[in-house]
Amino acid sequence: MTARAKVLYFASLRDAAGMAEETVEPAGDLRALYEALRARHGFTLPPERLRVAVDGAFARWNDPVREGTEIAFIPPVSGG
Amino acid sequence: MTARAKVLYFASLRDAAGMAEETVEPAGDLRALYEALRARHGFTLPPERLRVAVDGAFARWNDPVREGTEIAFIPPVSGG
Amino acid sequence: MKRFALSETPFDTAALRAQLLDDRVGGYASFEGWVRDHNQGRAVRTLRYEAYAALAETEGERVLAEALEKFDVLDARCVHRVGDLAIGELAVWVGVAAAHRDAAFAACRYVIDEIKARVPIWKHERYADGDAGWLHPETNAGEPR
Amino acid sequence: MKRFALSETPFDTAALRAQLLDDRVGGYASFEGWVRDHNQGRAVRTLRYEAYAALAETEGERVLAEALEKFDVLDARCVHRVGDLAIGELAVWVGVAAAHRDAAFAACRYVIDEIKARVPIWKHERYADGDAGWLHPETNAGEPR
Repeated sequence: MTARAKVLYFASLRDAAGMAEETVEPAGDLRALYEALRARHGFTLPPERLRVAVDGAFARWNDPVREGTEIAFIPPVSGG
Repeated sequence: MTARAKVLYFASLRDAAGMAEETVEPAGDLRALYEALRARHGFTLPPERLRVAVDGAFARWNDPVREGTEIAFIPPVSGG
Repeated sequence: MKRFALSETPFDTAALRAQLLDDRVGGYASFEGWVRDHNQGRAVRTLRYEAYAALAETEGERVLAEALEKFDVLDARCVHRVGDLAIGELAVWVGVAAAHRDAAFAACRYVIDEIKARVPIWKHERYADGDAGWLHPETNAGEPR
Repeated sequence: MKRFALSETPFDTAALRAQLLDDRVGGYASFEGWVRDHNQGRAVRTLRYEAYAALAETEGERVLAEALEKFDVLDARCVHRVGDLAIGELAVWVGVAAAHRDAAFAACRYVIDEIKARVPIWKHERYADGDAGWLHPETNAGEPR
């Protein structure tokens, strides 16, 4: 299982996915991964409105998905 | 004594006058009164750097000195 | 040093403020965000903040480090609540100590603006009409500040 | 309603802040001025504030009324100490409650700036070198803010 990658969902993404996290097969870049998950779960937010983080640090959409990492898609924030 | 006017001194004006208040004969306007007191006590501040108040409200330098009033010369403030 | 924290329980601003005061401080500016009973015209009943804690803490520290670098201040702190909050509860606190007030105000404003724009914390509102949802603002400019 | 006060004794900012909070408040901005151990390069040992109380109270109220009129805020208060203060003591507190933070910050800044510029309160500093004197700034622009 450690050869796979973990995806974390927050806020409306978690509600839409119906889960807080899932594991995925590493393939392609982070943008392609999001688009695949968006099609699967029906996320309405386009990637332009999100940021993406890997292992607790902001990452680039064209970074490859690496085995054993923890990926988070960050919808527009509303703290404060 | 109520026919005279009272003058209040604050901060450096009080230190220079050596008193917190004194009574004066009403004559002329507030500017003339300040200049007379300035000459008497050696105040260094010119009237342009002061404001003047009568009976607890800001007044104009060319207002006459009226009997029975309480006059305050307000040096540049430094609260806060 | 840790200058940013998430808190799952109500916290004491007096204790936080006391940590910022020393003999060099001339000006202390602070900002507090409270849970209002309305938002964009709708009556709010309850509110929940959720964070991606690991990244929120890193990014929050970064915002405070930037404030210390950009402005002539002595220290700055921020605490943000997560979990369920009632109307009137404190959601976020920012405190800044400086020799003079210009820098204290500017840094305090910078911190709250950047925290709201960048730190992965999300607000879930439940309205009096029964509706509920996560807030994902289009841009920060679109939201009243 | 009295929104401005002079205080001859130390005062509790938590109680003052509590008076400003209600369910409509989204943003609370505050400023506190503390007695620094130095001023314009000189080591300060003790400090005294004196006020022309009758006029200070009138003018302070006027400043707060202006802030409520100029900015979209719910309420604002200010308390200024008079008498002898030690290093590290609170000299002035301003608190502003608003629905949104823009107005809270702007009004808070307006109040402290106008209080410092207009309200008849004077600061007397006694320096470590034995010298002492009243501060009568040339202009407010000349003084660090």
